[in-house]
Amino acid sequence: MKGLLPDLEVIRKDFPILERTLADGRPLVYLDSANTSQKPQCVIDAMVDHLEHHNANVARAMHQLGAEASEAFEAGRDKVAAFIGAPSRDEVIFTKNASEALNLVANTLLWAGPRRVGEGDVVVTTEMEHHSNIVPWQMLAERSGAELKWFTFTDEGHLDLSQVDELITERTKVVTLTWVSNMLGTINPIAEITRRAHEVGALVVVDASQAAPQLPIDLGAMPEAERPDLIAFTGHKVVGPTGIGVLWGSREVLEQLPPFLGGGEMIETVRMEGSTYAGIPHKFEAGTPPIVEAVGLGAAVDYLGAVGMEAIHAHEQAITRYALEGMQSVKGLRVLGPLDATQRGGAVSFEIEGLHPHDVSQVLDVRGVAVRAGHHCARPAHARFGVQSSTRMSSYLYTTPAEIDAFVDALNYTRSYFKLD
Amino acid sequence: MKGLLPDLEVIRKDFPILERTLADGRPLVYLDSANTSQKPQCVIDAMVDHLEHHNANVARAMHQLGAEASEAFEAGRDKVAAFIGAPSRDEVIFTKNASEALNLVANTLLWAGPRRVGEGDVVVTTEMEHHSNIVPWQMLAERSGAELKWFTFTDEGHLDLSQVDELITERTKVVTLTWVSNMLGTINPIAEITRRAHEVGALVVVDASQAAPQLPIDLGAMPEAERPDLIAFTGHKVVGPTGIGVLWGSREVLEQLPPFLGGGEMIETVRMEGSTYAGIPHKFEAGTPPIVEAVGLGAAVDYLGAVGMEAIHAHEQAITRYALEGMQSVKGLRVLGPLDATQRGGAVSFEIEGLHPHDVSQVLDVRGVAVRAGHHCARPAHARFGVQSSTRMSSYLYTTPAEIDAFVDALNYTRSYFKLD
Amino acid sequence: MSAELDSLYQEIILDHYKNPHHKGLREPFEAEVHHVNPTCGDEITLRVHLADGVVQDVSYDSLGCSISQASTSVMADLVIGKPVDEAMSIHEEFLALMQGKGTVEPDEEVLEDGIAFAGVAKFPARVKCALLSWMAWKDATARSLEESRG
Amino acid sequence: MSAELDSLYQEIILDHYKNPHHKGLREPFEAEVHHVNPTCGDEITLRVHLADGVVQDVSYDSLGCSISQASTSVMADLVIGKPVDEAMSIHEEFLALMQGKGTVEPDEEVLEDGIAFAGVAKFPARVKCALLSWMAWKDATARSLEESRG
Ligand SMILES: Cc1ncc(COP(=O)(O)O)c(C=O)c1O
Ligand SMILES: Cc1ncc(COP(=O)(O)O)c(C=O)c1O
Repeated sequence: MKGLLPDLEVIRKDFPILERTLADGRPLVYLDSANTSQKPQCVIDAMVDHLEHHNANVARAMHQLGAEASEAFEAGRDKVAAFIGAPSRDEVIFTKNASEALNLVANTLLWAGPRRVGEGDVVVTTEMEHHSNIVPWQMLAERSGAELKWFTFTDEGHLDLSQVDELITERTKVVTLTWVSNMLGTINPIAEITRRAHEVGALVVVDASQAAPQLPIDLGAMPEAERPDLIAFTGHKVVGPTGIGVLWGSREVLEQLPPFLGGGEMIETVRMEGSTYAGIPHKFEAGTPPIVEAVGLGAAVDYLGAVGMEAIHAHEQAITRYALEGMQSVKGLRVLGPLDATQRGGAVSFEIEGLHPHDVSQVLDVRGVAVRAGHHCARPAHARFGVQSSTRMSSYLYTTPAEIDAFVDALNYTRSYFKLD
Repeated sequence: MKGLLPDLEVIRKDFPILERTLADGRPLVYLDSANTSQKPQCVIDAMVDHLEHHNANVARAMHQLGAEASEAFEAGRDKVAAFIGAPSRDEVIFTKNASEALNLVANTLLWAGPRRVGEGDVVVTTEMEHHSNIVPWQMLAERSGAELKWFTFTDEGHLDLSQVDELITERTKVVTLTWVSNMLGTINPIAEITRRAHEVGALVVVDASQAAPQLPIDLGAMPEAERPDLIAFTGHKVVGPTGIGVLWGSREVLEQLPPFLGGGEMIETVRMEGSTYAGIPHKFEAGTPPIVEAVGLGAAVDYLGAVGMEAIHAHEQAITRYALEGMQSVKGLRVLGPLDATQRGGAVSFEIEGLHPHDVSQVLDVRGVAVRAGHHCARPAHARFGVQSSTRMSSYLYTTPAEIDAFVDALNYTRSYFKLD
Repeated sequence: MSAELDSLYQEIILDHYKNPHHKGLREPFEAEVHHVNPTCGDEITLRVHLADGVVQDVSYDSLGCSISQASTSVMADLVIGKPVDEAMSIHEEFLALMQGKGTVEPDEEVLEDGIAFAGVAKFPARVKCALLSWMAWKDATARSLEESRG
Repeated sequence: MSAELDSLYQEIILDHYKNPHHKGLREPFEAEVHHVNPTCGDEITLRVHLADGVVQDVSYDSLGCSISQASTSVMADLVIGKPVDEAMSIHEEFLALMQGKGTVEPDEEVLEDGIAFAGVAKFPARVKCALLSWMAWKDATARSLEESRG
């Protein structure tokens, strides 16, 4: 099959969990990577080595262990900066997950500063966002008196760009959208929307949670007019650990935002009567940061970089194309999202007439095929299709065509188990 | 020496890092545990086992791996609840660190609800807090129009309780204080202050970051009038990993607080027009939680529980008493904080006349003794003593009297190196 | 494998799924509640009508998987016509069965068709599905009782 | 061990620490800045007086460890009386030395007593101490230049 990673079997060996078996000795067919990715041995080993040999607090500790820990932690930042081509490593802020990164932005925009969002302003999002990129903006709108508006999308799962002129106006202060939809799989035209938003002086916040694992990102190479002002993603979806997320923002914008959480590490000077704050990135990193997680994430993005993001993207496309073909052979199955693999990411949501997603995923699970059933934290996008939930398969760099075959077989078996014909 | 852990040598074997050597082959004498604790093998192994065999996202994933991951994650919550004697396991909320837990409370108190803090209200803290328990309240005061007041402390490092009547009045909405000071070592009279605060209907928020590692805590056994409403601590100081903190709050209070961050997991239903929120603990856990960290933290508190918190406390007291004796034999050394080991925790800050703390810690470090130098994120407490910084040694369950000897020797060597006599 | 699935998807469950009993929203009622399973989006709107200490009617509108739909149907069968106390103890019994991880032996005398859910207890992720309507019923009943008291 | 310490705490450094040059705040000045090392609390208030493209005076009040105090003293020695451009390039040279992790060979012609800090570069945690006053000087100089331009 064209586009597959040439060393697929070698890559699979890097992921210890892929060797485990489930109930009845069935092999694991893990098709839930958009939910969380599996971890290669090198990430686990880097974390273990840190905990066993270099553990100390960072920045504040000046002894040898502290110097080693600080260096390992900041090296994690350097690696992440390189992974997304960040113009400066100080623009990389570690949060606890993508959700916190998005909340950080929505939250600080409420307070004093040149970017402050207030009464009469408009914040624009889309109907295909993950809840983590809807709820923070609802809260901001409620607290600031701004109005929340949103792009809807077409039956094929593409943003309705005819709404651009209506949504992006002089009143628009923020435009936020997902780069790749975690439900529909759609890849959105980030450059185009960013350009339009920048024309009216709006801030552009991109949820890159599903993009970072799949697409090569090179912020430095983007023309400034088309480069988002802030992007967020999460460690556990890029073969890194939980407990860490990333907010990248341009220095200019980050310096305009007031601090988020208060506490150790984010201060310059504290007096009981008032405090002053550190520069970026520390200004946004209150308290002990995710140290061993940054070490793990650094190893993770290094791993992805070594395999090559172009190659991973090609692999995902090949697998997704194969999966879409297979799924369309299943009677009564409807894909929710674009059908052209070149225009989408690797998360494919679907419904099967007469079957509830729970029941589909249950039968698949008994056969060792792990998929997700529910609204995938994208309830509005489901409502748009008039459904309450769906089943979703999502592949990653370790997914094989044989696993897709097992998945499609299991779908057919499900139909027969529930006596649908 | 009375009070030492009987199996000290066995315990030390549980901590792989204690076997490593530093520059020049010097053994590590780690006396910076108040900054972050070292990790026993069982914590590291639990995390590795999770990542290698059970990794999946929680709650939302319904397949076998998802069920295993969810069970492991929620078992972490059960273990933490047991560790602090929480009346209910749903009252345990996972945050990213203690700082976030404290910010969560300070932040949500700004918004609608029966506990809302506004103009004319008073928030009380103390001059001996960690910055993470000062800055969030400064932000709340600034944003709400409330007034921030604080307890000062005596030359011996005890809170000046004569200020109680002046500070805790009908206007007081929140009283927040540290259980054990990370700089002075002082153990504060939590029960007494809580009783007084509850009499005027104020909320009591306790920073237990230094208490949880050292003191047995049994919230369920405390009379309700004397039990704080919320307590915060951090995973990495109780032999657990970074990337996880704990906020415990009584169900009643947690239900009164509005949500903090918005996103996946914390919702009930999301529509573009507005959302409703889940019950506790999920209401406060937006996004993918610290899963592998909860597994590690669960193993960590189980480990501490197995050694026994009473025994650990006795060990800390014995070591601290021995250290205080040794330190007082060093010419020109002044301890900043109580001198009676029974009234304090195991963090001992000090200054040596004629030597800057950096220079002390530097010489110690070259001898393999890791201590902390600086303001320990407690600048106001240093200012109270008219100093800018200090050196701090802090022990834990793995600290031996021989390490204290090495530390005291190194102090004397430092004096002679800088030709102080 | 089919055996494992069959232990979950008992014939009784699939029958109730295809032909749910007591479905639809009816009058009169003292309390109506709306419950959601936030992980998957399954929803139920449920009404309870109590009189003379007896559950006179339970009516509902719901969307969800086979387990949650069948469980709702069985629940309605079990509690309608029963004194509130007895219905509550059936609820307790069903709850214990669901939370027993497959170790609790169901009592057919009490649970009737409900014993078919014994297999669900071995699928932790599905326990919530089976309990959604029972929790809604308990909530609505508690509100009805408050209503009649207050 | 003592050798390792001696490479950090050179005699020159300890001399400057005990007898700092140019200490105290003086007039005239175009810019005054206050810099803090947030990790340890070391502080410096520093004034710069420029005229005719030359650093006429650098005066300061500071609290800190031996490395930061000595570095301030050496910095003042090095830049006072120098054309601003030349002072800036000395700053660059010192910065390069400090960030070189011990691999950069210091040029005594340019750095004079500053070469004593070569050992500090091997102690990453102390590099910030050595740079505090240099950063403050650079900041104050930039402001002075703006002042004179604007
Ligand atoms: C008393 C006290 N409070 C709060 C904190 C903050 O903990 P963290 O940095 O993990 O948020 C610490 C430790 O740094 C502490 O000692
Ligand atoms: C598109 C998108 N945004 C945001 C998130 C939230 O990530 P996290 O749960 O790690 O905060 C996810 C994943 O759950 C996602 O797929």
